Amino acid sequence: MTSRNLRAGLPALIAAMLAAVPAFAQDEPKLDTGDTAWMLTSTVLVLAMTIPGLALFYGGMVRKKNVLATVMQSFAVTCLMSVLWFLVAYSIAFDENPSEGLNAYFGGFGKALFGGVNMESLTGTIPEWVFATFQMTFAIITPALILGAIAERMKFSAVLWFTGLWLIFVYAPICHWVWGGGFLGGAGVLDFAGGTVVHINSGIAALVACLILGPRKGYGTTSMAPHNLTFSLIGASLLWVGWFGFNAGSAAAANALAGVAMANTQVATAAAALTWMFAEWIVIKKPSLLGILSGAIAGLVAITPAAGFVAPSGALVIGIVAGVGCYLASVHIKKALKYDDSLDVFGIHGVGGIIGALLTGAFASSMVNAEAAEGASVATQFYGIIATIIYCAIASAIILFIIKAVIGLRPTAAEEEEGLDIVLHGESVQ
Amino acid sequence: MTSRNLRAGLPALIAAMLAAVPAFAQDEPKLDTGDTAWMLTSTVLVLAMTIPGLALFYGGMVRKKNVLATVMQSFAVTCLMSVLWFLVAYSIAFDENPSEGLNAYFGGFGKALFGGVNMESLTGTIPEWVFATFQMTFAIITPALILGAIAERMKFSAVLWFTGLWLIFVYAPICHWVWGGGFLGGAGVLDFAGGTVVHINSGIAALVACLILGPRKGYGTTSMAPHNLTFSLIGASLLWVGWFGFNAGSAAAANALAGVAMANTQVATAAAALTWMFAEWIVIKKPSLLGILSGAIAGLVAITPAAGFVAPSGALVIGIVAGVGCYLASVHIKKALKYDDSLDVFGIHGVGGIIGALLTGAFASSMVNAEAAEGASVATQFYGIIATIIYCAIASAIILFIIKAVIGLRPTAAEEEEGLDIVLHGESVQ
Amino acid sequence: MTSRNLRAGLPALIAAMLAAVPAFAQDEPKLDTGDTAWMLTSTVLVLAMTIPGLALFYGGMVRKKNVLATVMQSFAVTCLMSVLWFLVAYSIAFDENPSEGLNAYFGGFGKALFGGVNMESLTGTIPEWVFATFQMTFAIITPALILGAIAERMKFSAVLWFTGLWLIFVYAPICHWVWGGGFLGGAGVLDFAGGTVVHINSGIAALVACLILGPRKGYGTTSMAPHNLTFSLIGASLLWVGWFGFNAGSAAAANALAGVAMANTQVATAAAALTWMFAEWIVIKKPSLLGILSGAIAGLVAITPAAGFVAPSGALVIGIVAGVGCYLASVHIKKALKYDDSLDVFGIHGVGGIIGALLTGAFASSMVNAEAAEGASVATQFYGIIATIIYCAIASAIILFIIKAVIGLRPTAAEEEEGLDIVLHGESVQ
Amino acid sequence: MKIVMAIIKPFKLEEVRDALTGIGVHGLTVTEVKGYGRQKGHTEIYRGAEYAVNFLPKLKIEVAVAADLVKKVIAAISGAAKTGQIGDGKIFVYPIEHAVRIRTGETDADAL
Amino acid sequence: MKIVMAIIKPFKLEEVRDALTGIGVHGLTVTEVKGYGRQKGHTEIYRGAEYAVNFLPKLKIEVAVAADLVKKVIAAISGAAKTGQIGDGKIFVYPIEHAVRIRTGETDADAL
Amino acid sequence: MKIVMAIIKPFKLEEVRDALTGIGVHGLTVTEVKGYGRQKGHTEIYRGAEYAVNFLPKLKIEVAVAADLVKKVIAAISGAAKTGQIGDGKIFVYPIEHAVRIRTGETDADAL
Ligand SMILES: Nc1ncnc2c1ncn2[C@@H]1O[C@H](COP(=O)(O)OP(=O)(O)O)[C@@H](O)[C@H]1O
Ligand SMILES: Nc1ncnc2c1ncn2[C@@H]1O[C@H](COP(=O)(O)OP(=O)(O)O)[C@@H](O)[C@H]1O
Ligand SMILES: Nc1ncnc2c1ncn2[C@@H]1O[C@H](COP(=O)(O)OP(=O)(O)O)[C@@H](O)[C@H]1O
Repeated sequence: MTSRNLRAGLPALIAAMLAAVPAFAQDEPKLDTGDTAWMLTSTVLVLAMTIPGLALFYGGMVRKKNVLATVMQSFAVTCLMSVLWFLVAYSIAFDENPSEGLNAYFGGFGKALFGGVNMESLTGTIPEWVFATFQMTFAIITPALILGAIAERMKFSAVLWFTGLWLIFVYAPICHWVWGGGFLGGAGVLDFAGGTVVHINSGIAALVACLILGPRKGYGTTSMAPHNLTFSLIGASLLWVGWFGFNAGSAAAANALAGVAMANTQVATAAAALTWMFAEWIVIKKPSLLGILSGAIAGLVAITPAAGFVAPSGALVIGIVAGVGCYLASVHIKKALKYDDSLDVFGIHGVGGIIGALLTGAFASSMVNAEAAEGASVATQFYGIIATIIYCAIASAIILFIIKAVIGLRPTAAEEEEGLDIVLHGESVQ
Repeated sequence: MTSRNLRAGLPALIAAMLAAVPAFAQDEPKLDTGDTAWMLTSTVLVLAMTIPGLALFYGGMVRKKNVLATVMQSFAVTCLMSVLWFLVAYSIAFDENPSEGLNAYFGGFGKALFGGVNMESLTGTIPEWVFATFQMTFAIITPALILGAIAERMKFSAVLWFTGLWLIFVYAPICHWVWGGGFLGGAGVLDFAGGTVVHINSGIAALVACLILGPRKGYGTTSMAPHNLTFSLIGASLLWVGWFGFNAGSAAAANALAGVAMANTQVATAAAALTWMFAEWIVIKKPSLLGILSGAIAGLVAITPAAGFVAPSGALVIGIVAGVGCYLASVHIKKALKYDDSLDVFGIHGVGGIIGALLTGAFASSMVNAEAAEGASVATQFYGIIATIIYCAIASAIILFIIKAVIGLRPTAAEEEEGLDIVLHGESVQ
Repeated sequence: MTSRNLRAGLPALIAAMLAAVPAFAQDEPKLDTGDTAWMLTSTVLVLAMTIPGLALFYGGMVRKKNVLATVMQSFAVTCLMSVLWFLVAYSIAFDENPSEGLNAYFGGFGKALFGGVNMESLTGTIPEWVFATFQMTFAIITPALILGAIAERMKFSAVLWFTGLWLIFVYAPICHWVWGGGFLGGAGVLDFAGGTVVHINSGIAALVACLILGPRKGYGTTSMAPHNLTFSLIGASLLWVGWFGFNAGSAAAANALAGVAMANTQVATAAAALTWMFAEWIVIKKPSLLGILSGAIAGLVAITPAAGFVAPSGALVIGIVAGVGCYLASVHIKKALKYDDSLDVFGIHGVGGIIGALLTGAFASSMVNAEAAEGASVATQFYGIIATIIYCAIASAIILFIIKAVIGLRPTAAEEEEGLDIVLHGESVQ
Repeated sequence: MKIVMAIIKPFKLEEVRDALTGIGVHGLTVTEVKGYGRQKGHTEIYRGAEYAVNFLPKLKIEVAVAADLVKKVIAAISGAAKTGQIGDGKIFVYPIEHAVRIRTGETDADAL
Repeated sequence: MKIVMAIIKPFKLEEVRDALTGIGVHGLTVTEVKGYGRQKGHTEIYRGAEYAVNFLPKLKIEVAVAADLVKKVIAAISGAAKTGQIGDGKIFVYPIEHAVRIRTGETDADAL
Repeated sequence: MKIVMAIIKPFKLEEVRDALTGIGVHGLTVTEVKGYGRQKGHTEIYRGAEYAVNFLPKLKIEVAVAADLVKKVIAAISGAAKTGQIGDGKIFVYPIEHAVRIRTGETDADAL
């Protein structure tokens, strides 16, 4: 159970650790090879979600002239976040801030450059090396997700500045709030695998970003049909497959909690995918591949905060609600409001994350997870959502406006017309 | 060893469990984190076999106008089977039927909606959550495999009805017969990882389906050359890679049995791939990519029932025989008999499955697996094959004829001409 | 720690085993399910590096008329090496030669056909079946890597003969030298996961091969631009993801050593990718997708020998140096020297491997790995590099000249012009 | 000499080529084109964004022949390419002044 | 009858089609082509190997019309395809001697 | 004014373009086409199903030039595209009546 504390964001991590001391008094924490094996594997799986998973999911949906630029964003963000996480962001997220007051909001710098991590460091029953790298993969995918909203129209240099600053000033702090000993975890907000930290966070930043950048040139008049959904199929499938590292890996152990998280993930995802497909089948008379893929991602997002708290029948309901909700948000509401969230990051990750966070409050069961009993309440969940939305929206906007002022966010209209592959990277697909 | 009972289809599962009680008398069944880690991983691997593995293997082989429809079938079947397995099929396959007489053929309904599965339930040394989800991935790929036979010419609605009904009325019962306590397992039929349950079953259903649907419009006169074998290469590779979850995962533990299953899988697959390639090189003077990929799948299929029963030299022979046998069936016999099994599901899974099941009887070694000694006989294997073929063929045909009568199986000839991507899903690849 | 001896190439494996006896006197070696779970997973990951990883990385970089031939090389080599490893090469690499003198250079034949491996055999804490299959995946990727240098211009029959003979006469012996009890391991050469055995070895063979074959027809005058870097993105990503099996798997256990190897791999790779990208951005004013992908592979290569010996800050430096070094070698030096290493195997694997091997000597830390203290020295590393280069270059050249004399290495100029897909395999991409 | 240029439905190519070789015409050049005309296209919808696809895949066939063969060529193409459904396509004929076979330098009728 | 053949920038297709339907021309055939002219291309560099891409993507439009419509067609295409930037393309007109609608066998003006 | 249209082997494009710029022709349009003629294709076999690929990849080049340049253009293309092997292709010449440069509205010779 201890391992779950690490991620379930119950009291603060620190509190959990202190609390754990008596329990371990006679029984020193020990590395478990089975848990470690699963967490090594989970780390690999979550990395595969971004490269090649997300890269392809997004790459298939853009126009052919932008496919290389799009996949390169995922790849470059993977590299940049890895280095920044090592240098400083891991510390901000998971180190205890020496100032107790500040610790509610921001971690310390003691773990910068993985300081203090050595061959004996354990986090629960796994080496801290593994924990830090596992968490790194979450810090990679979250900023990468945002970029779907601004696909086909952001300068590559701006992408790097934006995601780098966002990791440090938005992701790492919010991660600290929920999982690292900060105030949201302390308030009892439940977030098993990142509904708030990853999905609401990236969804809101995405909405802010696409509003600040403005729509793609020709949006609404010229065809922006996905150039090759076969790539999106590969991407969505790898996201699904890798998500088991995300959700079942968030048990931080190879146990029944990981098992139920896996079962829940499968049931919710399948249900959401079918729901979106049937909704579309009813409305536009044809079930589309893009629709079923989108529904699957919506289900994966929504089950994320709940995976280790609910039973599979709860997961089924979460999946169905997420399927309908994200369908409406991505297709009908976006159309009505006319903003250009190119690949529907807000509609899927933002809305799906909010649905999942709220329903976690509703369906969390102490039969599945003892800590659900104490923490589960829709109101507490709502508090976590609001805090995240407000901070993320403001901070993301500030970062974007600064970049806009200093180096600019978009290529010229002619460059956008010609396509980012050639213009920004000097390459093209034949 | 206990864990193997679960899948090796020796006596009934129930028998195995009863039998196990004394052994565990002093030694209560306990979760093993290493075994659990491997089974979580195996579940992920088998899911990846279908999406994106099988989706791409099939998608690359069809014409460009049908690629999205083809990959969507794999994806939608994954979703539908997941939900149905949770709702009812797991129970039919693995619950003990309260009526002892019926239990030989059909499980009970006690595990519907994963009823009775809780945080303490174990199957062997792993949480039942993991076992149920691992088995779910087998229930996903089996109906998905069938669809290669009717590629490029079946209505999407008919695909959903067919695979859904087939799961409940064909797959789940046959799974129960062999692994769930039914009469074939009781008779000593050896099926380590699904040669009978998965491959013969899907291969026969595929043959029945393609005969009932009839050939594609233009079959034999217009070019139906694969549009992009690069996708098939990705798909076949992921099938191979994921198959370690299938075969070594069927040890239900991280032990030497999993190890030998992995070694056998590698040797048989490589041997079959080379055999098909050289056969083709001799006959048509050129070794083709599609040939070597097909041979690899043939080897994977044939080693499936044998993986945990034979030694690697046996695996080598099984691979070679499967390579020749499936090559002849898919290329020469099909040509002679003129049926249109679009992507050779019968020639590879049906024929490969039968070869593997028979040779398991011939090569099973008690040095590898104690239970092989008691059970191994070509005659018993033959009995299992025949029972499966007869039931599967009849039940599959009935399901298809009902669907044909009620909603029809095929789009119009003009729609087939235009391509299923546009017609059924309103999408296209650029 | 024992498990590391298997791969860390400290004294001879044999020595290690003898040394280990006392340690195990009271404490018989025992299978650990967690370690086994991770090694089963690692085996799967390393296989995925070659198919589909390497196949796609290379396939995307060639011209469209050669893509199927290119991916087929990876696939066929996978099959052929698997069978040869089982038949004889595993034994040459890892069996103790009965002649003590010969054992420094070449293993015995006692493990041919996996002789002597049974259900009780352990290597460290994992079944020998798993160890043998894990090592098989290294024996697969090494010859497959070489083929990037001769892409688009080698006969398929010559590819099979070359890689088959090379496995037996070059790879297996050098593997024995370093990891199997031979003279390089005995001399204290550090090679955690294959910097020397895999990367320097394949890089040198690649250089020799491309010099002997000569440049592609039209090299330097006609466009040989990569036909679809989206495939290369998938390939490079899967190489990265799978490389965790390679590097963290080389701990042969699920422990802190695997954890630090994983963290190092991530940091070095990300640093090298960014370094190459920024170098290119400075020089040619555009950061390219091919550049960042190439940098990532360079980082993966360079950290390979060091992964379990250095701390992450060492990994960061290794990554940066590899990024610059391989960039210069692949882009500027190759251009100056005018040889046609089609996909820069020497520039990345050869040069990256040498950088990594040398810097392992410089950065190895006894805080990370006790054995580093004894063994770490740039001079010893240099000795290992030189021995490998000399033997590999000579033996590879001899093999190639024999094949050239007997069956020829290249298709005719007209065939090369038409494209290998059609000419050699009778297939094409639409 | 004339060039007979025809726009046809893609799946009719083999039949048209057979018809042409049937009347002794052994050379032609084919281009993938998109056609717009009476035959209507379809709509693709991606997450609510509708794109009307008005241009349909067609093949353009160009056959250079001696003037006296034009009638037969038109008849052959028409016969083979006709389905009777809207969108079967058109045939256009225009004159050419020279023809050269690059390999040999032969000109005009000899070049075909 | 004439064929008006125009080389235009790809993103101008919809506007050109609208302009043509605006003057009552409801049929045309489009081909993806690459153009070489005053407009210069770009350079792609892959690991140091530079490839000049001199041929730029363009669309070729072919419209068969009665001779008296040619002026209007030229005006419509010119108007819609013009950006004023280099590379806007060309219009060429050449005569055709026959036209046939394959579906019906109608000829000449009736075939369009 | 004429259009010189040539069908050539794909790998000859750069040489042909160089030859044309050598004689002062700086504009042309290229289309990927498939050709059928004396040069025979190949057979692809997928799991026993044989598909004869009779249409070979070629490039079509269209160059609009003043009438007096036609001879030189033909010579340039012939020279550059010739390998002497079967399948080198053809050159056809046909008249055009008008030419317009869309960007400027210039016509005829000025438009080229
Ligand atoms: N005026 C035209 N000029 C050039 N091509 C045309 C013209 N009209 C039709 N086409 C071509 O002929 C094809 C078929 O024409 P359409 O009007 O759809 O059917 P039909 O010829 O049977 O009446 C179109 O898709 C287009 O490629
Ligand atoms: N002489 C020519 N013959 C055929 N096509 C031409 C010729 N000159 C130009 N083109 C086509 O017209 C396109 C635009 O020409 P270009 O010279 O770049 O710009 P502009 O027409 O604005 O002066 C070219 O890309 C090419 O496709
Ligand atoms: N009558 C024709 N009309 C149009 N194109 C032709 C004709 N004959 C040949 N071609 C084109 O010329 C190409 C070369 O012709 P082919 O007969 O193979 O070789 P060669 O020109 O050397 O005799 C063909 O692939 C085809 O594209």
